[in-house]
Amino acid sequence: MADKMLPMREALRMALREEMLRDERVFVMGEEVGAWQGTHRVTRGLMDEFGARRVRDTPISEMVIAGAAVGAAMAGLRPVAEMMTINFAFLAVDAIVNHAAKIHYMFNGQFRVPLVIRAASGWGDQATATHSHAPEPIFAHFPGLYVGCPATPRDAKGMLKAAIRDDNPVLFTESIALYGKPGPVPEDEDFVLPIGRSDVKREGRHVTIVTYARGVEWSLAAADQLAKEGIECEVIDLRWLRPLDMTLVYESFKKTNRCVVVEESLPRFSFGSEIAALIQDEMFDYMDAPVKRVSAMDVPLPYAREIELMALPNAQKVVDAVKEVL
Amino acid sequence: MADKMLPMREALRMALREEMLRDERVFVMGEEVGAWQGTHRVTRGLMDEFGARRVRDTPISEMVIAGAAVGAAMAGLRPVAEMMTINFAFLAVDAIVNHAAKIHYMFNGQFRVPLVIRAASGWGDQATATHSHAPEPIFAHFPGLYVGCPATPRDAKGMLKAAIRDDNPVLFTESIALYGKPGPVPEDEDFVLPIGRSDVKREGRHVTIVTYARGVEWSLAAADQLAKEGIECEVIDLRWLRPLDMTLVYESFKKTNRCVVVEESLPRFSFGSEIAALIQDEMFDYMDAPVKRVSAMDVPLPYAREIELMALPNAQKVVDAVKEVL
Amino acid sequence: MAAISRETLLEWYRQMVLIRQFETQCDILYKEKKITGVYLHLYSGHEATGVGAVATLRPTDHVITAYRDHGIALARGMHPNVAMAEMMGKRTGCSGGKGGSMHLAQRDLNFWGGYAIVAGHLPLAAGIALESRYNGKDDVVLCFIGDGATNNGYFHEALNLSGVWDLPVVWLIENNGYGMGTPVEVASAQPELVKRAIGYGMKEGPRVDGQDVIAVYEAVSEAVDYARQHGPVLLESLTYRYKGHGVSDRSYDKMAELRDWQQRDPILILQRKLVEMFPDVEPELAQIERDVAKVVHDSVIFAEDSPVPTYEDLIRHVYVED
Amino acid sequence: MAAISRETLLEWYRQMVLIRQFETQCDILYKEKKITGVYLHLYSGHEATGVGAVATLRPTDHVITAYRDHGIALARGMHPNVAMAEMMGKRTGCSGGKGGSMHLAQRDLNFWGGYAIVAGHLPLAAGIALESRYNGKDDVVLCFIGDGATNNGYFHEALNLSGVWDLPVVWLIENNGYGMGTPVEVASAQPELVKRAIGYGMKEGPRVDGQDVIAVYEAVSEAVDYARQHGPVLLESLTYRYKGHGVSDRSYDKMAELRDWQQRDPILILQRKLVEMFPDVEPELAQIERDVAKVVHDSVIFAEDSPVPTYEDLIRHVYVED
Ligand SMILES: Cc1ncc(C[n+]2csc(CCOP(=O)(O)OP(=O)(O)O)c2C)c(N)n1
Ligand SMILES: Cc1ncc(C[n+]2csc(CCOP(=O)(O)OP(=O)(O)O)c2C)c(N)n1
Ligand SMILES: [Mg+2]
Ligand SMILES: [Mg+2]
Repeated sequence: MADKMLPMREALRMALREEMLRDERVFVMGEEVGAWQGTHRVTRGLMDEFGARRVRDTPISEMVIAGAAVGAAMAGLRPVAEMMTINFAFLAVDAIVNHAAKIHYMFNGQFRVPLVIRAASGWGDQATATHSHAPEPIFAHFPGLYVGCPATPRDAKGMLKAAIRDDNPVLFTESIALYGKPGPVPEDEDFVLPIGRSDVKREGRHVTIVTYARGVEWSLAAADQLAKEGIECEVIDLRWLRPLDMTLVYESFKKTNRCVVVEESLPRFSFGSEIAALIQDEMFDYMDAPVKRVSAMDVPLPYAREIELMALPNAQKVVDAVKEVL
Repeated sequence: MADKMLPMREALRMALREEMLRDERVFVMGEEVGAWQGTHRVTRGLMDEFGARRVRDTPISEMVIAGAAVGAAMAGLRPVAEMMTINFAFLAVDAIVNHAAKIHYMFNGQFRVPLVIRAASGWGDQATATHSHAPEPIFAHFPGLYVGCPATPRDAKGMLKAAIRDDNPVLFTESIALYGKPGPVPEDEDFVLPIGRSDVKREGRHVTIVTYARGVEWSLAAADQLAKEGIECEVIDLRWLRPLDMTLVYESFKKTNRCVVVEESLPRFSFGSEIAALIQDEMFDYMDAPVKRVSAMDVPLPYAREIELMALPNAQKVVDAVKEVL
Repeated sequence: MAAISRETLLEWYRQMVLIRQFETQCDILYKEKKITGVYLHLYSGHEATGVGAVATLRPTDHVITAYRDHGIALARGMHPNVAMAEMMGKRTGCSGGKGGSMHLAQRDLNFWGGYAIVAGHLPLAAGIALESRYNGKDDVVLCFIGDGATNNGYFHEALNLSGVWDLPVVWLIENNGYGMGTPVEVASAQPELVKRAIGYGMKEGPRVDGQDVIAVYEAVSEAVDYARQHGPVLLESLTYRYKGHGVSDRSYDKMAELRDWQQRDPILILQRKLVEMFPDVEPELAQIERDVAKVVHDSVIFAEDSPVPTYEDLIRHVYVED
Repeated sequence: MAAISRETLLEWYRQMVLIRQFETQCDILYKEKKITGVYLHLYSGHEATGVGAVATLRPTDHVITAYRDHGIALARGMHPNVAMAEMMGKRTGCSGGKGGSMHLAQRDLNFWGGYAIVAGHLPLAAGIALESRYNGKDDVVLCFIGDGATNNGYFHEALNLSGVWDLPVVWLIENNGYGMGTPVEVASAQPELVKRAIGYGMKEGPRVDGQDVIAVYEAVSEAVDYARQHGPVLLESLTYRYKGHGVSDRSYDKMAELRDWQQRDPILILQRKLVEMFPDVEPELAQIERDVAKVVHDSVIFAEDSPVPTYEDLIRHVYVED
């Protein structure tokens, strides 16, 4: 089957729709997913097609959206619960990290929690401090959960389908800034990208850039720019923060001996921290320079566009970091 | 004034009591802090002494315990809100990271949030999966918050007093395992240990051990053991995860060129990650070996004592890690 | 209830017209991309609730609300210049351009701000009220709540705490029929929201006609008096958002419903009442409208002429600096 | 309500005696340090509530509760051996020794477990009930709730959702007067907890005498029937915890109160009723007690003789492995 050019939101919608057609146990729930057609339009049309039984609008009750989805999953359904934005998942942390992530273990495997929690993530567009987080690493701290974060429409489809078909709870975040960006998407209904598989998004031999989600965009733009100066970056998209697949990173690092980590999130106790820590441990003998990190600035995000942009990572900051490690 | 030998819980109680005597705006609130005398007895006797106005028992409502404390702090009081255990703070994440931490910034300094949220932290004693976390790094991810974690009764007193006197919101965690451990505590009512100051808990020249809270105990025990073999460890207690004061660590590392990070928390996207990432970046030219991390195992914590102990860090694991970097 | 003076009614009229014109102006500025970002929630339609409720307060009382906050800020006395400058993310804005439309606040008016996390400000209201009780003051907190927000855990915990601690809070639900696209009946198992007071052993205020500023004023006055002396009250104002949820609103296709509500426009209702009570008032009303137009126009000029925040602003106020 | 047979009543008697003896044994084992850890919350005093409520269910119905779960597990039919083994953290325990006292569960009994986060299981109950509705079944979820848990945001959100979605849940508050050391009146602004049903437009069940297993059975039966056909019900059982909150309990100095409640001991009440109804029943009751003693004794032997979990167990089940 051919590929189709689609923005990421449509790739996600395709995945949801295909999985709902394929498996009657799959259903969607969350704030504004139905009649309103989804805050980010990912669930557009699904209520018309599948009805109110399988596309369920909820009250503004994040604790019970996550918690009821856990219960439904334990009982044999396969909920895809939407958090609207990941910021509101801060109200559901207990349900996610203490219930979704632990029930399989705590009861010695008696229950399974085949649950996907989808949430729009990231910042930009002046959403301001409380509405501007990319806290995937925070959730990925907790064993028992998978955390997936696609960077392209193709990955979005394949990864979301894998998440829905998997028997473990998955937190699946979608970069708001990427929803509208188009890319080729396989129409194949069995196009599934296995959980925990990272991906080389660009080959290169001078520096390894490790990133995920929106960071891939900045990294590729930086790599393009650097290529003009003869610097070839290898861009590795981890795709999943849990399970964390470092194989491609290590392979790449053995050849480049240099690494920059790019993330949309805050810098401390974060994604870049873990990647840098792993590399210095596993790749010590290959290191020609310290691993550099490009993150958002360590501030709550302000409203005014001019200063918001200063706080955010971008391609230029990646370029600068690459030059630092060369 | 002389020091007094006191367990950490008494040192904390002394700090609370002194600050309540000193400043009428300081009050205590939380589950079981009053009539029940505090789940961990830190607030024992305070209700008798200060009455129900200043020692306030709350319902089991973590969201509003944290949130109402934020409001009271904005209005000029100085609440010390207890979370009983940090696990229940997972229900208050939004109030802590989106309100306590951001209000000063978001409104451009119009409001201050002189708030302390105290919580017992850590695992052991078969508290099981949902009740066994040391997630300080998760909270320290967020700018706007201070995060303090004392390792000794003396530090506990001085740090808690600093937290109460400070005009910023502080998450203050107390290792459950340390509550009963005695140590010298200054009786001086103005004994205050400034926020964000780390401390050398033992001097040494072969390896730098970076840790905080309960990790100090394991690290010192390991250092004792290693000293017998002629290996001298420098143990640095960071005390605060925010602000993070790495000065002493870097000084030490320049002399030892080797580092082990010890934490009670889970290993991924955690404390050790950030410390290792910083060291490899700032101290690259001084590194003789990769930074090694000693953490809890990457599993939810089980009930049965035998396997729970396997999952936890301990002095022996620190010893082993030190030997790896030598 | 004592009769409300002509002067007072005209002041309310002024405030309501100010809010309406301010919001209309914001809508235009957003289309012109002078106000930017993804969020802008207009108060048009709600004017009688904000103005009538805030009018019951003393300056020492407190006001707090959610992100639909412009109207309440103005009713509490915020100067339109600093409100508009905040809308445009300017340094002269009430929150220095760092808060934006959802985070207007002014400390010296005891206006504690708008908050973007649904129901996240309710515990804050309880805490502010606690300070009043703690220090033996009789100040009251007026806390605005969206209908959608009443289904959040924060609502439950905050109202219950205010009940057990007898906190002086007037919990005022602005029931505009929807939380984003979700009708009240779809979101709330008890659609008569004020009935939830029973679950907190709390005084249940009326469901007041939120289009009638006098009715709102009277109901909230009673609630404020009660809160000042005793403890919390829950009441509900029935109103409607003319401009849908926010600028991102897409599915707002309830034109018939909107027309029905506009028949009962709060400004129109007060205007009719004023003309009825004071047959000579019309020129004054016209003058108010002109004055307000000028004020709003000036606020745009002020905001446009104001500087944007700098890198220094970006890194300031993460922590208190003294 | 049809008369309850002698056989049924004796079975309830057996269950209640089993729970009491099991808990008493746990208390002893804790003192002997054979059960370890920081948490052990005994069900003694609550027997009539657990047994009477669970007795109303079909095997296909569902049960879920908080950490005070031993009695409910046994009432649902868990074998005392696997319950006791779990208490001791043994591999043969119902949760493989990984859950402990607060996390008993048995999938094949539709006993969905005990949960240690106060009120954290309420959304799970809603979700399990959703599966029943979703698949057109008529299975009901019986969800036990502590009085203290009713003040948590989870309670509000879960009950409201069950209301808007008509989920077949019987929300049963076990009101034992306290959450740890805090009396209901201190924690709940509405101390008549069942009144909170109004806030969710929900059927309000009675406040039933939780010491009387028959009264509990009848009230819960009615609620279960209603839930099966229509939707959620909230009801309340008034009872008492003989052993205080848990083993960490320190301030349990309410001896007079305890004695009062023990006058109305649930086992005693049923015993009296049985003797009244069936004058020849006493030898049978004595036999039950002896049988139960043996069962409990055997469970201790079983648990003691069982192996502890291994490193393999420690690392298994973090994720599903097929
Ligand atoms: C905790 C949380 N969940 C979801 C949202 C997204 N959201 C913003 S406004 C809104 C609707 C709120 O409706 P209501 O309380 O009735 O207020 P109204 O907009 O009608 O004034 C939602 C769901 C949010 N901001 N915070
Ligand atoms: C969210 C949360 N907060 C606090 C606690 C600590 N805690 C454990 S049990 C308990 C009291 C619960 O009381 P209640 O719901 O009445 O149940 P009971 O113990 O009386 O059966 C508390 C506060 C917890 N486990 N979870
Ligand atoms: Mg609304
Ligand atoms: Mg209780």
